Amino acid sequence: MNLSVDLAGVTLKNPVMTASGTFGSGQEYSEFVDLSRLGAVVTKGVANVPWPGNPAPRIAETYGGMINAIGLQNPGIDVFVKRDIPFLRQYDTRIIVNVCGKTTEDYVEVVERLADEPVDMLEINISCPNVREGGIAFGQDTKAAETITRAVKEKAAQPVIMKLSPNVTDIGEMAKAVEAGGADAISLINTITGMKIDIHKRTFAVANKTGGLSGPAVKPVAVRMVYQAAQAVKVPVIGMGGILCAEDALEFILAGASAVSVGTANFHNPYATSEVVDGIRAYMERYGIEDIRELIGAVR
Amino acid sequence: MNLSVDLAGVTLKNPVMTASGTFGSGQEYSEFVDLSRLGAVVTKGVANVPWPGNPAPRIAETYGGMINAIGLQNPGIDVFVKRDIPFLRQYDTRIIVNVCGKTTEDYVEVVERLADEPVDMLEINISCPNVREGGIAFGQDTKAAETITRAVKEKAAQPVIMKLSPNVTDIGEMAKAVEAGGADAISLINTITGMKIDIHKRTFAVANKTGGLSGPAVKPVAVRMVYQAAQAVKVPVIGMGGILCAEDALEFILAGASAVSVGTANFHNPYATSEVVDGIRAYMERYGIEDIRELIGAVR
Amino acid sequence: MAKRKETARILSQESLAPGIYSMWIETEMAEEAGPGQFLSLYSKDGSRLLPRPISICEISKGRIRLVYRIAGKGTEEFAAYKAGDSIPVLGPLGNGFPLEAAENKRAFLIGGGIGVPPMLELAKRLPGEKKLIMGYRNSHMFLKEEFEHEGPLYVATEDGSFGTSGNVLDAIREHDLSADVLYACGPAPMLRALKDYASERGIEAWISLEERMACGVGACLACICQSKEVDSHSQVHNKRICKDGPVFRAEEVELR
Amino acid sequence: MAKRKETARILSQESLAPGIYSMWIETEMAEEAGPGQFLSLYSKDGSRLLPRPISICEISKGRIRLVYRIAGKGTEEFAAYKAGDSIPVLGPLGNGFPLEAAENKRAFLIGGGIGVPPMLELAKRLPGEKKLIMGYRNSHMFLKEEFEHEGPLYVATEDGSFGTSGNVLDAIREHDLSADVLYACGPAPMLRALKDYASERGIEAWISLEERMACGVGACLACICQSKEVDSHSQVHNKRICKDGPVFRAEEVELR
Ligand SMILES: Cc1cc2nc3c(=O)[nH]c(=O)nc-3n(C[C@H](O)[C@H](O)[C@H](O)COP(=O)(O)OP(=O)(O)OC[C@H]3O[C@@H](n4cnc5c(N)ncnc54)[C@H](O)[C@@H]3O)c2cc1C
Ligand SMILES: Cc1cc2nc3c(=O)[nH]c(=O)nc-3n(C[C@H](O)[C@H](O)[C@H](O)COP(=O)(O)OP(=O)(O)OC[C@H]3O[C@@H](n4cnc5c(N)ncnc54)[C@H](O)[C@@H]3O)c2cc1C
Ligand SMILES: Cc1cc2nc3c(=O)[nH]c(=O)nc-3n(C[C@H](O)[C@H](O)[C@H](O)COP(=O)(O)O)c2cc1C
Ligand SMILES: Cc1cc2nc3c(=O)[nH]c(=O)nc-3n(C[C@H](O)[C@H](O)[C@H](O)COP(=O)(O)O)c2cc1C
Ligand code: FES
Ligand code: FES
Repeated sequence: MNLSVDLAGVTLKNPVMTASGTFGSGQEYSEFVDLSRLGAVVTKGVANVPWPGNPAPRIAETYGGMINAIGLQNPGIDVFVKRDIPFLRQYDTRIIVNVCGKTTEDYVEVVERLADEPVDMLEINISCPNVREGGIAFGQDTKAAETITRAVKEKAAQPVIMKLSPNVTDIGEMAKAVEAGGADAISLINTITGMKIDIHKRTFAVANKTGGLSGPAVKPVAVRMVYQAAQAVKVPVIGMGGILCAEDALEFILAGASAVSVGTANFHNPYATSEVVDGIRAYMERYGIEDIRELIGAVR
Repeated sequence: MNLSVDLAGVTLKNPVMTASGTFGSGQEYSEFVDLSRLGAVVTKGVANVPWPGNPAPRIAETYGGMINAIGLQNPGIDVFVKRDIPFLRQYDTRIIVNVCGKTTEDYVEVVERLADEPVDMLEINISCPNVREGGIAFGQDTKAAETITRAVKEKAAQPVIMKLSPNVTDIGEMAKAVEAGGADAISLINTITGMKIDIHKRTFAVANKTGGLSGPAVKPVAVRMVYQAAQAVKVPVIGMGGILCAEDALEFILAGASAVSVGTANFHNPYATSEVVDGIRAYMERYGIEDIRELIGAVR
Repeated sequence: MAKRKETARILSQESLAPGIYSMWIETEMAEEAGPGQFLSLYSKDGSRLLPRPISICEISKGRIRLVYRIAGKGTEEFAAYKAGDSIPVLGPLGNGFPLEAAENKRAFLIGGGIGVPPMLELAKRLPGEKKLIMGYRNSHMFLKEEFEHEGPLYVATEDGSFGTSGNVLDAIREHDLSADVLYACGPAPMLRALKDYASERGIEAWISLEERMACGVGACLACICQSKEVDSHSQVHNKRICKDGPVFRAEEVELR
Repeated sequence: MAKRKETARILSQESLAPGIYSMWIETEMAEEAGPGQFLSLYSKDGSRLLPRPISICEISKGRIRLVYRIAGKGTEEFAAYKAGDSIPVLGPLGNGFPLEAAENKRAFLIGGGIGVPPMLELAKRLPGEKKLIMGYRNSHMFLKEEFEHEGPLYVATEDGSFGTSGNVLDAIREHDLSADVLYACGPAPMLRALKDYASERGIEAWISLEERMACGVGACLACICQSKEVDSHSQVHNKRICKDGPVFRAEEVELR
């Protein structure tokens, strides 16, 4: 039985990855899951310099999900390269570095810095709803998205995944724009901008007022967008948004995702990533599917 | 203690209304709830002629919500005027008629037909994701939204509520557009386009492939959009999306909604609308709030 | 027949066959409900908001029996409940089987698979001559003994392990049975076949349909089936299974 | 100290005061856990996905005691569980109170409100001279008897119904108490006041902080507090309460 998938020339042993920002650089969850079981570890977003992120409270639980406004706290590329890449190299898994920035130059600086590092792919986050400058501004405008994709691709030594925002009218157009800019793959969805109000304190539940909604609550929106993106472009699509279990992951794969990321589910169940791998295998056995690639985009 | 609110000159005894399409024309739920307890009944969308709607299955349950693709089945304005308005006139509540159409002319025809009828307000649905023509096309483009608002306003005898789609990049711009077109009020959110896949049958869970996501899962998105719309315009905003209980309704009110609609919750609890009224009153008592208007938009 | 939502007490819960459960609940709806009507059961897990429609299998004073198959997470949750637990229910819903249609007539009561249970209360209430024809997948013939008390029972099993090998129509043919009116509940292919059978023979046929439901009371227009005539509610060709049905005259509806 | 998620059995559940509950659970985590660490409890209702962090109140062979206040829907669900029920828990989490800091020193153990419980296991484990100072809102002084066994206990109540009228610092002043090191858990204003008190007197202070958590293991960066020094994880001034804490040297952190 074959579970391996190909993402822009990079082979993953299975289609299950971690969603950026929910899994650190793997260290914390390595106490629960053997990282070598995963198709890839996608790291927390890293910028050219350390970012402090937003004030607390940074998260709030919502019905079937959560909102977060972490604000991309990260140690900067120098510490990341020295500490996190060597840690991940201990495992037999693919390393995908999620990159964030405020300006095109910020992104490019990180990408250049990673050119000689043993990382397999880059995921460019142009869709974080929680930082004022940069991020989502690139992800809500087709021209800006295409331009930054091109700028990153020019300097990137590894295949580039562009991570799209669901906070747009037409996801197909956004997918086409980054494909036109040269993206090797597309991942979606990042979080949906949301808000929670504490009716007793009469204030916003997270200090940043708005935050990004994630978790199973958003899954139908994510599956729809993955389907639309997969219909719109030829490059592989990585699906995420609310995957709790293998059944959820299979919805994305059937809708057209070549791989999936597990995010918020880790907080609910630290074994989630590994259980999704097992569950996909069990499903394939049950239905006599020899190759996972038979399932990718099988529902049209 | 005052619970009454003013919507474009129409006084509602309390801010609790029903969400279009979830409550029929009130008849079915009148077995559970005294309609005279509600601020208003908003009817299922009605068009100039009967619409058959979409094939079944039309709905699917999702985590903390549901998707629907009813496709605006309705008996057409003639039967509606003869049967549903007289039924609702038996109760001491406001009547808000939700209007749908495929072309501007369709909408205008219904609006004109209602000019002499005893209805209090019109809610114009330019945001249904489940019909191919019309509907959402108006709701995803600022110019089209402004134009249809103007066309409807020209013929409308009653105050006009424009119902917006959440499937847009910038809800504030959409709100401004319909305000510029003359809208007397704005309501949001309609459903978010979503998809569910049946992994065992390997097919779409609803026949229409996509459907509209509603229920508590979407509440954080809805509260955020209501907040943004209320910040963007001066006309009153009616909030909805995932309200199960009074606490949920109060989130919308604190975010800037002058009234709220209860939709999917009716399916979970047929007494929901009435319980929301009671719960708002209990909250006001607990915190010594004399007038509900003190709460509208109190969190900024 | 006022509908209501209430929290009912579970009086008993037992497994009748692999994946098939029988639950008696205590509810005043028993006084008003009839065969062919259904109740909608709510999950207590907030991730599942919509109620699950389950047909009434049996009614006795102040109690209703529901027999159901584990089909997914909701029914799995119900099956884990024990006597003494509570369960939120909405009902009584739908129209039910018309008893008067069988007056002075010979009736077939036909159930297939998880369509077997609603036939039990119907069998108990229907006076006159009736033949009970039940189709099962295999030898797990749940409710068989109960049916034997109510009239002559003909069983078909798909795997041929008991009675007629095949489906309910095979049993009718094998035993050369005939009737003037038939009542049926079961999978769509069975209902389609019975509709044809009845129309060929000019038999009046009443069938109980299924569709996914949200409100269960006729408000949301989720649960439609296509009807031959323009329907009174929406003036199109869609009947609401929850409110206009679930029981329809077979000629009234188009079966997909 | 391997962290894990497991389904623990509830051994007992009782109410100690209005809205305050005590639950003993059976878990092997008891072998590894120490005072000041916490467990994260999961709701069984799928609408609530994030775990609820609850400090360890007491540890005995194979069992851990959790004392918690009903603060919302999650803790309300926990309070409804009975002995014999199961509950999913993640742990042991966080760093805990450093016992060695009190070696040959006189220690204050200070708890305020729902910050009282974690002081119990600390009191049991800390050798040497210690004074226990607990602040309650009113005469519902949960765990008071347990503390009396562990050392001299000084109580303050906000409503003056018992002991010192006021807060824990009022009790310290009233009894003219002194110490070389203090451990504290309680509401932010209390911790702020204790930080000032300790720094004025040059006392070493260890305080346990709270923030909303998602992962509980240091991966998501939700639960930060501002630290004086650049932190080693993110090279900014944010420590992760779940992983670098919840117990910090008071000077290390900025209290809002
Ligand atoms: C009028 C009527 C009477 C019924 N009577 C019985 C009965 O007596 N015994 C019995 O075992 N089953 C009966 N069913 C089918 C039963 O409702 C479904 O098996 C049940 O809803 C499945 O829920 P689940 O959570 O286990 O499955 P899931 O697949 O997890 O359910 C997901 C959603 O789909 C809906 N759904 C799934 N299958 C069906 C179905 N076949 N029909 C309608 N909705 C469905 C559920 O209600 C829920 O909203 C009846 C259905 C209808 C419409
Ligand atoms: C390290 C630590 C130890 C704690 N120890 C205890 C204890 O021993 N006893 C006790 O009663 N309480 C303790 N708390 C507080 C406890 O976690 C909250 O009261 C609880 O999470 C509330 O959950 P809820 O569902 O009832 O409330 P809700 O308000 O419905 O919870 C909604 C969300 O907010 C979070 N949340 C709400 N209040 C707090 C809070 N004060 N701190 C962190 N997250 C919160 C919840 O975890 C949940 O994700 C501790 C908190 C932390 C961080
Ligand atoms: C706490 C948290 C932090 C996140 N941080 C990042 C990030 O740094 N970069 C990024 O591209 N996405 C980030 N995301 C988005 C996730 O990677 C993912 O796209 C989203 O949460 C949807 O998946 P899920 O529902 O499985 O969590 C974050 C999400 C959460 C919940
Ligand atoms: C079954 C169903 C039918 C709906 N039909 C309509 C409709 O006819 N016109 C309309 O404007 N909105 C319609 N809506 C959208 C609701 O009015 C509401 O905007 C949305 O469901 C969000 O609210 P909720 O989460 O409380 O349901 C429908 C929603 C549902 C679930
Ligand atoms: S389920 Fe709503 S109309 Fe039948
Ligand atoms: S809760 Fe995730 S880092 Fe602390």
